[in-house]
Amino acid sequence: GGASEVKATNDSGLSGKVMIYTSMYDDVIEAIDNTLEEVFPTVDIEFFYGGTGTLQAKIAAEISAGKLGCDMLMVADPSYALELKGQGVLEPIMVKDTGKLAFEYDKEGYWYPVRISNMVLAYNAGKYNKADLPNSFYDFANDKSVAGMISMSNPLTSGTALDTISALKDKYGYEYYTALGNQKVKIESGSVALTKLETGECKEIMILEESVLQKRELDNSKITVIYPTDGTIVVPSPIMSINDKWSANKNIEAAKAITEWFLSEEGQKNIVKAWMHSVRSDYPEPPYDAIPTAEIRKNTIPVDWANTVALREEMRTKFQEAIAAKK
Amino acid sequence: MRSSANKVSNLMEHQKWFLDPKWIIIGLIVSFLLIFQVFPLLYLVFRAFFSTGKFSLEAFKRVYTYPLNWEALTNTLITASLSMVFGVLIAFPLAWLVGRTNLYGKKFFRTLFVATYMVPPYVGAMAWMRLLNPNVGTLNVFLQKIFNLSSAPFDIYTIGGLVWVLTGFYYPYAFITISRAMEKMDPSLEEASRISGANPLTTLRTITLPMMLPSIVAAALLVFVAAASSYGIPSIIGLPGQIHTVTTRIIDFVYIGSQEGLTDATTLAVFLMVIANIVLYISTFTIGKKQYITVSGKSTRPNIVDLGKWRIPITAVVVIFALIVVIIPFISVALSSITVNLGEPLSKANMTFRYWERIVTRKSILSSARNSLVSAVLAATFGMIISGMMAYLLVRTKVKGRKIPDFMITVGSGTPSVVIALSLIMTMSGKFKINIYNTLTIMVIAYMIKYMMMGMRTVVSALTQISPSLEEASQISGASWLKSLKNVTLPLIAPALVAGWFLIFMPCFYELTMSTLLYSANTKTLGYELFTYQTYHNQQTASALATAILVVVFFINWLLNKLTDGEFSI
Amino acid sequence: MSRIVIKDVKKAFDDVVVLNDFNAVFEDGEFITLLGPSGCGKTTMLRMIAGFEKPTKGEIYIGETEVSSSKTFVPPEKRDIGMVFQSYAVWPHMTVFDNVAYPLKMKKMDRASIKEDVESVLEIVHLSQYSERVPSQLSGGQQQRVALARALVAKPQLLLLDEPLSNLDAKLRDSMRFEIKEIQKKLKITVVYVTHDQMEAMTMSDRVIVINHGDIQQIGAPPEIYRYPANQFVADFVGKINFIRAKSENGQVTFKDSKQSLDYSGPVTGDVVVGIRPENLRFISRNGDFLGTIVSKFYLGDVNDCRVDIGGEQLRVIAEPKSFDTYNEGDKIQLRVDEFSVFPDSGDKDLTKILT
Amino acid sequence: MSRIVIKDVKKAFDDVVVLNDFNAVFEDGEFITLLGPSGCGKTTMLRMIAGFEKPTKGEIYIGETEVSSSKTFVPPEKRDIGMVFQSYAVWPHMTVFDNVAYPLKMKKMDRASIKEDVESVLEIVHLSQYSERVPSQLSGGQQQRVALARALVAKPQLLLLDEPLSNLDAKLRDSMRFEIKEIQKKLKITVVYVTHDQMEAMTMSDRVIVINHGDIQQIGAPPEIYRYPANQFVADFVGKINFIRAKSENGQVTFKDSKQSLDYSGPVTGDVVVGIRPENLRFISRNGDFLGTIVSKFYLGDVNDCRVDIGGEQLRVIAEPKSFDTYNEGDKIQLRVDEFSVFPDSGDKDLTKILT
Ligand SMILES: Nc1ncnc2c1ncn2[C@@H]1O[C@H](COP(=O)(O)OP(=O)(O)OP(=O)(O)O)[C@@H](O)[C@H]1O
Ligand SMILES: Nc1ncnc2c1ncn2[C@@H]1O[C@H](COP(=O)(O)OP(=O)(O)OP(=O)(O)O)[C@@H](O)[C@H]1O
Ligand SMILES: [Mg+2]
Ligand SMILES: [Mg+2]
Repeated sequence: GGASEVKATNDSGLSGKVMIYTSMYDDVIEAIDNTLEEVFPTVDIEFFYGGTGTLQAKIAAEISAGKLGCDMLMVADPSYALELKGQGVLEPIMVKDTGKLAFEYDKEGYWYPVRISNMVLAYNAGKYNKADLPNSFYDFANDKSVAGMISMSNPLTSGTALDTISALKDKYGYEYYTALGNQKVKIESGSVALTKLETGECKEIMILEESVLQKRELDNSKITVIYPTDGTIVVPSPIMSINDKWSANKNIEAAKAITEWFLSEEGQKNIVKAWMHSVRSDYPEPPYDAIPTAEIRKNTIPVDWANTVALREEMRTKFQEAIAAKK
Repeated sequence: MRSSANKVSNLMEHQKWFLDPKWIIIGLIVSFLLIFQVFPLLYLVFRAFFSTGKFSLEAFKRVYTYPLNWEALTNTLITASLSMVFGVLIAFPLAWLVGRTNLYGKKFFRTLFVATYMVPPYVGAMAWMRLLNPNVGTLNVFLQKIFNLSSAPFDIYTIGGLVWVLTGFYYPYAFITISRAMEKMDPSLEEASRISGANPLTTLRTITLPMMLPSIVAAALLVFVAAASSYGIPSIIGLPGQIHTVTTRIIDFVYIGSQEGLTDATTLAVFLMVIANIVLYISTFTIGKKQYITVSGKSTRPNIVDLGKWRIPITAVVVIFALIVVIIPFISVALSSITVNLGEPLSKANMTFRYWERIVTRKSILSSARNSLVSAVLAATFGMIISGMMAYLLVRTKVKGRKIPDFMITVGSGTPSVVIALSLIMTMSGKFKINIYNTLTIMVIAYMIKYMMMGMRTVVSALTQISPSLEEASQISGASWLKSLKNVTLPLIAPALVAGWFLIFMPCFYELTMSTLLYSANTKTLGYELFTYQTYHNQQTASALATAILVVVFFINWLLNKLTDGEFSI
Repeated sequence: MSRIVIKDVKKAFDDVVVLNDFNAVFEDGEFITLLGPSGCGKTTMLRMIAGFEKPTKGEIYIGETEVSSSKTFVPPEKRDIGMVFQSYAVWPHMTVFDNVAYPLKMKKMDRASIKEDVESVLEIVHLSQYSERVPSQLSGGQQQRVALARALVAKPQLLLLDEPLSNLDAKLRDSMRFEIKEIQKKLKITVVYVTHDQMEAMTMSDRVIVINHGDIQQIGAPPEIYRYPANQFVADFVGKINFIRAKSENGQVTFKDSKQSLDYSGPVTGDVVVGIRPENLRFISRNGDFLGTIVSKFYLGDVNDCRVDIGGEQLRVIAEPKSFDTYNEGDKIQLRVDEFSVFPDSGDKDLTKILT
Repeated sequence: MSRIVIKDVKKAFDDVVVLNDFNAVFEDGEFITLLGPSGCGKTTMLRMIAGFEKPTKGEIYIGETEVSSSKTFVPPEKRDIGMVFQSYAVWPHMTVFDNVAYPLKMKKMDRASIKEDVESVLEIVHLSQYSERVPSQLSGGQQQRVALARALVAKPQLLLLDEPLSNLDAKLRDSMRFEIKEIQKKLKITVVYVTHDQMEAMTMSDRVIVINHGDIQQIGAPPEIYRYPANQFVADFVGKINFIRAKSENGQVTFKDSKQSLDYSGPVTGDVVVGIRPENLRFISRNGDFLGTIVSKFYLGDVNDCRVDIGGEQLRVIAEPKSFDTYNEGDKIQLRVDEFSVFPDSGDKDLTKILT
């Protein structure tokens, strides 16, 4: 399979350093890093972990300084990839079996999806009944019984949250923001929201599936995912390589090999271990406690990536005003 | 005293014609500040004005006409001012009780009252959130039960709640600064008041308080700037209730991750810098000529105020205060570090030490701790050296432009961490011949820029208390300026130096925002670890780490206290 | 009422005993001076009366009230005392006016009377023109006068003055002494005064308490102390004196070295020390008590000071300039002794050793 | 070399002029005393010599070096000066020993010699047993002696002493004076001394500079200043004096009120003030210059002080006790004047007014 192919590439004399900025959890990276060391013993691969916002800020600052500190990126969503592509910092890489990719990718090779995050709803099964709670994004914003006790991430700082409000706007219009505002939704980071769910301060939250899954597996948490009846919002996260003009180590060969590896079955196995879904159609295994990827894909709310970039400011502003107005 | 300071300074002016080590050192320090602080920040501000390539106020217009930003500005001013007022109102009497009276358990309280300073604010904020949220806050529920209330008595997600938490976390700045000054005061000045018929309280109000004014103003400044530029607390306490502050808005802009976002963030950050300096200006203006010498050339006997029959009641009040502000949130943090499910009460089944296990088994934690220790120690030490020199320049000389370093240092503190980090990335990664990106150096510098003011202000207020005649006596004994500084001035302000060092060290030790932007594979810090746990959707591990830090710092402090007889501890 | 009773008071700092078995009664309206070498415990005593220091043992009464004892303690502000601190303790953050006005403000007097009183006391200490200055703009003596004015202004029942005039010139000191005495007499207040200046102690006090090493040596009116010192220390400390070792027997004291002798029929016999004040020695043309040679002559302004060798012992003689204008160093002269004291010889080697 | 030249020095704080046109030369090895009322500018002068204060105008030279002027400035630590500050400036964080050892440490002396020197100077100031104490455990006078010891220990070329003995008792003061003089003579150093004590000024100084209101009034050796004061201020300030308004004409001065007169052939004529020191008045049995009545008699320890009315004017007479043991208040007596000075009458109402 793919793994042996990669090994072959490796034997063809890769070397040097590769620095990868990623928003994947440190623990996950540690595992992946160990595997990579075996796969590419001659390449010195380093990860820099940061939240999406932190990384984007760091990258922006580095671009303004004239040089990036990395060679590859595994962060944010396709809209961010589109943006970077536009700024001319990415290197096109043609990978071999793109046919196996179940998700959209850049045909010129500037970015490929490498992991799938799903925006879902979650509640505390130890405290509430699923039946008593909203089961759709729509109800989440309109069911008064949870008013004041719901929470979501900040679209200003989180890429996936922005994608979510973009998708929901396309589906329900800007009224959806007003509805959220009326519900007195709390805007906070995922970790805080999860804690609130545990303590019962919140009844239901809008959150990435992987956060819940991880908590369930590691902490035996009773927090449970609700796949919204009006569709899950699926956010593929891209893998990108930086071109020689901007990259830290000018190691395109290695970057290419690493990209191949991540997209391979072997690489995807590691992604799934990190509670995210695989991008390959031939690797259907879902993460711990999740429903199969295909199941999810049956009912999704699509995100228009180009539009998300284009209307970013407008959506953020509208969202903020809607939320702030109903303090 | 002003006049004496002038006296000294007059001659300083003329000494500069000699190749005096003083001017070399001061020159070095000023150039350091210019290169590593002024230039990056200026560059950032410059970018804000030239966002489109040529000079424009476009960004300013955009940022400052947006109503939400205005709301954030007012919120910041309100919360920072209130925290400042309450912080000083709490810190002053506590400092007095601990420093000048026979309160029971003084030494213990002295350490306890700075404890909140030893945990990262965001961890503490989480604790308060769990205690006082209007839905299921533990304390709220408890009070509801006891007093049979129909609804929760407190809502933490309000301006009031924000001020409460900010005050709880930043009053130690004031406490440390004021208590250090208080302990040095000549007691005969208070005795003169007692004998004039003033009771201890009146004496406190009319003599001690005004004489402590430089320290109080310094303390207020620290609390204000710290509260106004803090991010952790407003983001956790303020945002859920839609209370935006300038810092949360700046972070919003920054994390947009675009060039425009950066510009907007800087543009907004300019406000904080300006505000910090207005406060500095007002404070130096109000105390102006009032620099009171309370350590004179004649030594008087140290004396403490006997609280008499009030001793027990006052101790009781202090205990209650400590319980509410320090103990309860700490216990809450400590307990959550061993709770599996934070939604359930702590029971045997719901208890675990695996979060502790995680922090002690995790590979990188030791090296991160070492990195944090090294960078915090370096930042605190260099920070104090610079603060000390600059404070001397400010208080004891009349050199033209001596206020500029003070101004620069204040700008640094008033700037949100994230902006400092970004400005350093932009300017210190080779574009301008200096490349210290991805080194520990850049972290140390970032920490210094952000926290140096804590040291500077503490030293300035301490220095104004020392009679210049003590330094003159050293000079006339044949000691050069540097030696006088080392042998006389520094030992006399040693408590303030220690306090200042600690005030810089502690926040650097668990610094989060800048660290997460500036760390590299080899320079991970504790702040980075905390950040990971925080976003790792696991408050418990963060709590465990915070508790561990607290315990270690407490232990070291206790040890130093024992070893140095209280000279080198907080 | 400000009769002060000090009963069995002892004061120790840790294990350093500073005052020992202090017993004294200061009568109402009395002017008491504490006199003693530097470090003997004067300031400590004042501070105990004021209530800044608690006695390690013993009791202090002011009027009928027990103010300090193991059981009770009245805080300083309730004792109605005015005090000048040895270190002045003027408040650096207040103008001269405000410093002086402070005790009156504490009494809640109205502004107009405060102004009036402060101005009049500033007049007394010659600081009127400095009332708006802050202490850092004043000279040492000016600061001391601020401290004095502050102690006087509230007309307290009891005044404690710790070397209040040490930094003033003779003229001012004269004038301040006069004012303090005036105030004391007019208000009939009790004053406890610490000074190193014997002239001050002698002219101002009703009674002087001589202290050494924390022990009371003698309590008495000034002439009593000067003329009839209780022991050698007092004799030495209060004014100048010549000590000569002698033997007292058969109604005579005979000097050990010079063998010259004086008639003496007092009670002290055996090995003694004879004390003669320099001004009780006179040059006389004939029938002198001793014969001697002038060793040195020293001009002191209003008096002359000279040393005379009487054959082994040197004596200091102070006299008005005229009386020995005619004599020169080396001249033989006769001396007449007007008054002398006899003390048992304690065996101390150096009879004029300074004790601190 | 420590000849000090002060040339046209003026000092003002903002617009308060404190010293004016100060011109003086202190010769090498000379003992100079600055004498003047509180606030006249003595401390300011010392601070300028030390280099803590810059003259507003004028130059100061130490030896051949111009140390302070508009062009050059030598910092204090390079001037080789020992100084006692009026406020002591002892370092609260150092023991007595360390305080005193400090100047020696700055000279990089070896430990053993430092110990030796410090111990010997502590012996001199009688503080040996306190060497391990910190200043807050010392009495005021003890702290002052620490300051003195610190100034003396390094044997500087120039000593500036600002009331170094003000808080010491008479015995100690005597002994300290003696030691300072000894050191000065032995090392031939220049000493500039500030004191309020005229006795001190008179006995110790080679020359005295009398200052008032920032202006030099007179420079001269002590007897010169005492006996031939340059003006009424000096006469008044240095020692006690009786001033009597008189008319000077025809070889006589005639007192305005009592009409008694003295022979005078000096240069001052017209309205004058006659100054007579109390000790220049003597009781005499006959052929006195004046007739008078004893108004009061005052016991001062070693002398008596009494006031005599000569028919309009009151004169103060100081004499050894014996000389008027026989006279009582109210007695008529005759007075002889031994010496007097005559000054032009400046028209001041109160002739003994205190200037500050
Ligand atoms: N900063 C200042 N501003 C204005 N006037 C000042 C200042 N410092 C001192 N003075 C004044 O200068 C004068 C001289 O002060 P200085 O200390 O030299 O006096 P002094 O002769 O030493 O007096 P004393 O004997 O009382 O110590 C005083 O009248 C004082 O009030
Ligand atoms: N905290 C202390 N510990 C030990 N000894 C002390 C302490 N404070 C004062 N003393 C000693 O107590 C003695 C008395 O001090 P006090 O100040 O009463 O002396 P004083 O008579 O006022 O002397 P002076 O005339 O020099 O002011 C001194 O010998 C001093 O060294
Ligand atoms: Mg004393
Ligand atoms: Mg002076």
